[in-house]
Amino acid sequence: MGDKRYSASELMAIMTAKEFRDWEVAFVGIGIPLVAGITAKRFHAPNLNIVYESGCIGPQKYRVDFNVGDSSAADGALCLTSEWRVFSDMQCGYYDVGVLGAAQVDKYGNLNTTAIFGGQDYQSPKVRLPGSGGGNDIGSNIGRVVVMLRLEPLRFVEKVDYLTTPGFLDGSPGARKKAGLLGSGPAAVVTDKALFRFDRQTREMYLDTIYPGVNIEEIKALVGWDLKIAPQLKTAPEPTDEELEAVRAADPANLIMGGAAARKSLAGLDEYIEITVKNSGK
Amino acid sequence: MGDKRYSASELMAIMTAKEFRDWEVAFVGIGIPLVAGITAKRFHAPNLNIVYESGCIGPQKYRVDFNVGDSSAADGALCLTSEWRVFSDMQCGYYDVGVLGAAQVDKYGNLNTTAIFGGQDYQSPKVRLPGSGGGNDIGSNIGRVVVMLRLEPLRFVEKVDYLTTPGFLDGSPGARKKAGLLGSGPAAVVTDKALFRFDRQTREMYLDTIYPGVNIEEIKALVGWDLKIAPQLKTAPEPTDEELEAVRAADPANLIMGGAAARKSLAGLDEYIEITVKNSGK
Amino acid sequence: MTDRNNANKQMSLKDAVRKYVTDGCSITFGGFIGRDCVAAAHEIIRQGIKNLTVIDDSKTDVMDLLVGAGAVKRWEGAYLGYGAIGLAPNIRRSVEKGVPLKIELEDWSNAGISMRFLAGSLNVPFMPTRSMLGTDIVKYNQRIKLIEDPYEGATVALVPAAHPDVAVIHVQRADVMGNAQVWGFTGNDENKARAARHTIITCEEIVSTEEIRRRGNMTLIPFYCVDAVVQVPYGCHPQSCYGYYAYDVLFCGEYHESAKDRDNFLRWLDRYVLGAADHLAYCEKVGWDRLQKLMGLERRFNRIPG
Amino acid sequence: MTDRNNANKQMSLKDAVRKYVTDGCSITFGGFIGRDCVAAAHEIIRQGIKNLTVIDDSKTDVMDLLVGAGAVKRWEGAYLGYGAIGLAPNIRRSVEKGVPLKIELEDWSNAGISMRFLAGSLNVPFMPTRSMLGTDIVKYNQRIKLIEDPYEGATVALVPAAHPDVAVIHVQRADVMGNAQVWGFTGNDENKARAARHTIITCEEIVSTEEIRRRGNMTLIPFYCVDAVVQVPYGCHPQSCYGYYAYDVLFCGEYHESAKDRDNFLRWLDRYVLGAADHLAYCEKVGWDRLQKLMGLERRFNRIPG
Repeated sequence: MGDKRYSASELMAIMTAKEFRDWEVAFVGIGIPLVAGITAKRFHAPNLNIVYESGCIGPQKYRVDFNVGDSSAADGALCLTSEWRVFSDMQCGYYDVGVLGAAQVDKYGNLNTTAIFGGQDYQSPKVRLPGSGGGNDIGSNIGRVVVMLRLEPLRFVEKVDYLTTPGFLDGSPGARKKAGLLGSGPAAVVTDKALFRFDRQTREMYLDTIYPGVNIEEIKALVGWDLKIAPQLKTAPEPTDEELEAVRAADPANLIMGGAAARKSLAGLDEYIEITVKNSGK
Repeated sequence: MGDKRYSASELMAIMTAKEFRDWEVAFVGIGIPLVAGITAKRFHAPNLNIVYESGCIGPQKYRVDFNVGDSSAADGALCLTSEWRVFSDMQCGYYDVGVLGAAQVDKYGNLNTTAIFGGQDYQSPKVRLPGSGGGNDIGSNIGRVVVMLRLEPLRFVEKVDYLTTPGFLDGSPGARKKAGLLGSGPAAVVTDKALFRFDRQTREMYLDTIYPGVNIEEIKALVGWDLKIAPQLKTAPEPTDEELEAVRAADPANLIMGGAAARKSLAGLDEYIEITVKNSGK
Repeated sequence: MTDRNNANKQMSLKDAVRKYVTDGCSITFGGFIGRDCVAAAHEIIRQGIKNLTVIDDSKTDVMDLLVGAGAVKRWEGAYLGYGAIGLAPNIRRSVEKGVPLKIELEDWSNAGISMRFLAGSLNVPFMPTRSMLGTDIVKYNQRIKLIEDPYEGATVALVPAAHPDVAVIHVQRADVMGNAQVWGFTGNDENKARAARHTIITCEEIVSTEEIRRRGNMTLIPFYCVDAVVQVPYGCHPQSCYGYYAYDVLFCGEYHESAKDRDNFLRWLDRYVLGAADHLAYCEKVGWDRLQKLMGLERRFNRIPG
Repeated sequence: MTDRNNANKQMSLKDAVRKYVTDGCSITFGGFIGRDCVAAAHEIIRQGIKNLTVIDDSKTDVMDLLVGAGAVKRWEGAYLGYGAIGLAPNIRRSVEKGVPLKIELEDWSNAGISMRFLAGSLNVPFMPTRSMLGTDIVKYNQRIKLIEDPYEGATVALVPAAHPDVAVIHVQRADVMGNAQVWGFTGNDENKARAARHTIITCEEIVSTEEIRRRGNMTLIPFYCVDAVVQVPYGCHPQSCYGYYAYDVLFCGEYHESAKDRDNFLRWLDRYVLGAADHLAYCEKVGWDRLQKLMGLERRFNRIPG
């Protein structure tokens, strides 16, 4: 990862892009998941349709979205409708794949996006996070869920402080079904160092694919339980120039990948508009 | 009623029109109730807005509707939406007044539009009627309900064969509330011979207004219970020429009021189109 | 659940009906007396499909035809009347006399059955409603359950989700991918398309996907709810189609007169349905000039942009 | 319930907020991060209204401002984050440190709270949902009830209807009668307008009722759900308004940077809200040229017809 050809965020976007299939309908949050979706459309999934929780179905991606309700999320959409309708369509099983971020994940793929207690409690936590948003709903109802988060200390934990979004719950056989959940649970956890999947029997997360230049011990040290390794551990290929180009084209002002630093490096609104219009082809 | 100045249907439409107030929202079925609504708009309720169960709110009435889903029901509407939404808006209490037809009514204003058993039963009745349609919902949820039907033998009965639409149920105190119903029940029953209302205490239907040229005995003979008479029985005024003109303008080809006979008297589609266009001012 | 999404779901009416409407299946139709799926009902009759369970709100015209043709076993619905025209002759004959065969009835109110489609479209097992309480609808229909609201204690009714095997919905415009746009009232169509296991869209016009994207707010039913797209111009006649053609009250009146007598009805059916190879032949029999006049009438009042 | 319908519900933002948004009331806002009611939130802060209960889905920008200004007592909602920008600084300060005061939290998922608005709009006491099962959302939120579906036996969650005292909803176009038309996504707005006891519509443009009638299908909220109509151009800035102006990501980023520090936030609030007499003064401070540029950007992508 010391390689300066690409950033951690870019690598995560590229690895996530590979989880989409052509003609799928994807429920994708804002930020890197969206960049992954746009990247997939450039390669193996040109007919991927993206749905936003604000009520936008199948937009044309001329510009980047900064939030799910950005008017850009509606650009040239096939259908513009309501939030409650797209969540209900999710509950009907119309969406094939969902992508989710999280602050914490546990070994059964349960996610926390609500609060880091830090010895305190729900009403007064150490860190208040955004809450479920649509995350719980995606984890509850979508067939296949891809989780994206950085592999950093205290993020991969034995038990999440607050279980916002269901993975395989306590990992017991049929736990999701018993709880009344419809989706089949998390399919992959994409990080900046490796990709994890879940054992079909034990429902435990294991190391499936390691990224170039990363070693297993480095990963194990960051995971809060005794991590199992796939019998045939895969190594991810280096991102190609074409992939990196596609990821960067999907975020031309670097405001998604680059964050506050990128915002500050822009000369101002005029430059932002110029970049946006130029890249959109409009 | 032997007076040839107006028909029974015309008189019913004019009497019903008086039940609407300006700026009310009225949930009105097709046929004579609609003619009544249009007539009211010409006089004391110019800002009456009509809602159809197909999902049309506040149309401009250029042409007559033959059913609730006739595209004419949508002409220049303020809002075009769904059936389930307008029924839900009804359940919210947004509609002030509803107008209903029926085959049978009982002394507590309960209506039957489902079946005349005639000694037989629900699955094999003597006469199968249309069923509830939106009638039950209007009777359940709208603040003020006006019922329209002809005062004919076997229509005003002690107990309806099948209770499709709730009036005051068994007439006991708070019967509607106990059942879970929201609306306040029927306010008037408009017929071709008289207008009936309901006692606030006993919830029993009584004779409120008699039409010109009709006598009480004639009415009592057609009602299947011992009908009470208002202490101050009113007599309806004769319809004015203006009222009759308005009613007829609302049904220019006479296809609502005149039925099959009027259809047959038309030369054909061309004449119907000509009358419709001419009357619409379009 | 719909079949896998793909670039082109267009097929002929014959093929769509053959593929999705099978003997003994349950079915619902879009529209609300206006925008009815008349052409699809004719094709179902032509293919001799039987034992249908029709789950619907107010769909008299289509139902009277299907019942008269002996295609229906059971009805779950709210209304079977002809508005200003009268009662439904074939339905009366079936229920009162068992001719040509007796249909089972399950009565709901329009709001009640609407909530069944809403529940189906949300994939929840039931919906609460304040309709039908205190009446014989509840007495004769055991699937309406009265419960005490666990939050505030009043009585409410529960109605179960409807999940018909197939929904047929006629719209003004659709693309071959399956995005369906509707102008005018929308009935329960958005919910029926989602509640059903398979959805056939019939439409006046096929438009490009680019055209769909110009007015995304008009897409009532997105592609992923749709299995088949069929172009059937004048597919609602004699009913109206908002922005396309007006209600043919005289044709409808003539049908109603014919249908009062069983033999006359069968003659009507022979002439317009069984004796017409397809919807094009039906239009021919109705008369293209007549259809054009109905279009001219409608467009004086309602025009769809673009 | 809305006030009595009449021909003209137009009023100033000041009057509408004064009349319907009172100390201690519960409130919800339309939009979904885009089409947010920013101008109305500013006016609520200017009028010094306190102890609000905000019932909402994902309304970070408005919430972070209101919480930072000390206007909120309690939140029932789903999401309080800044999308790609980060966490919500004022909300974190309130929840973690009680600055300026501690808000009570009740967490829901977006689908869960959406169903609360749907139930409210239908005037039914609850809605079933398959979200939130098996999680700590249910553990900490006692108002979610798990029941066994009486039809098929699986576990489902019930959520109670939301009935906020007031809903404020920003739309593109409305007439003075109260018919509100929305382009782009619609969030939960149609349901919020109905679930609330009173509804204030703010809009970019007032149009004639004739103009409304030309596109009845675009009327998301009919007049009878509406108490007040207020024209507030650029009322969503720095959020986007589909067809009118794009998201001002840089302005929003600057707010976010300021809000990380309490004193800087208070200076921001003084400059843009308390130091601005009304929304016109806010626009002046933001700069009309900036707003025009955002409009120019949006209209390259989305144009509303007519």
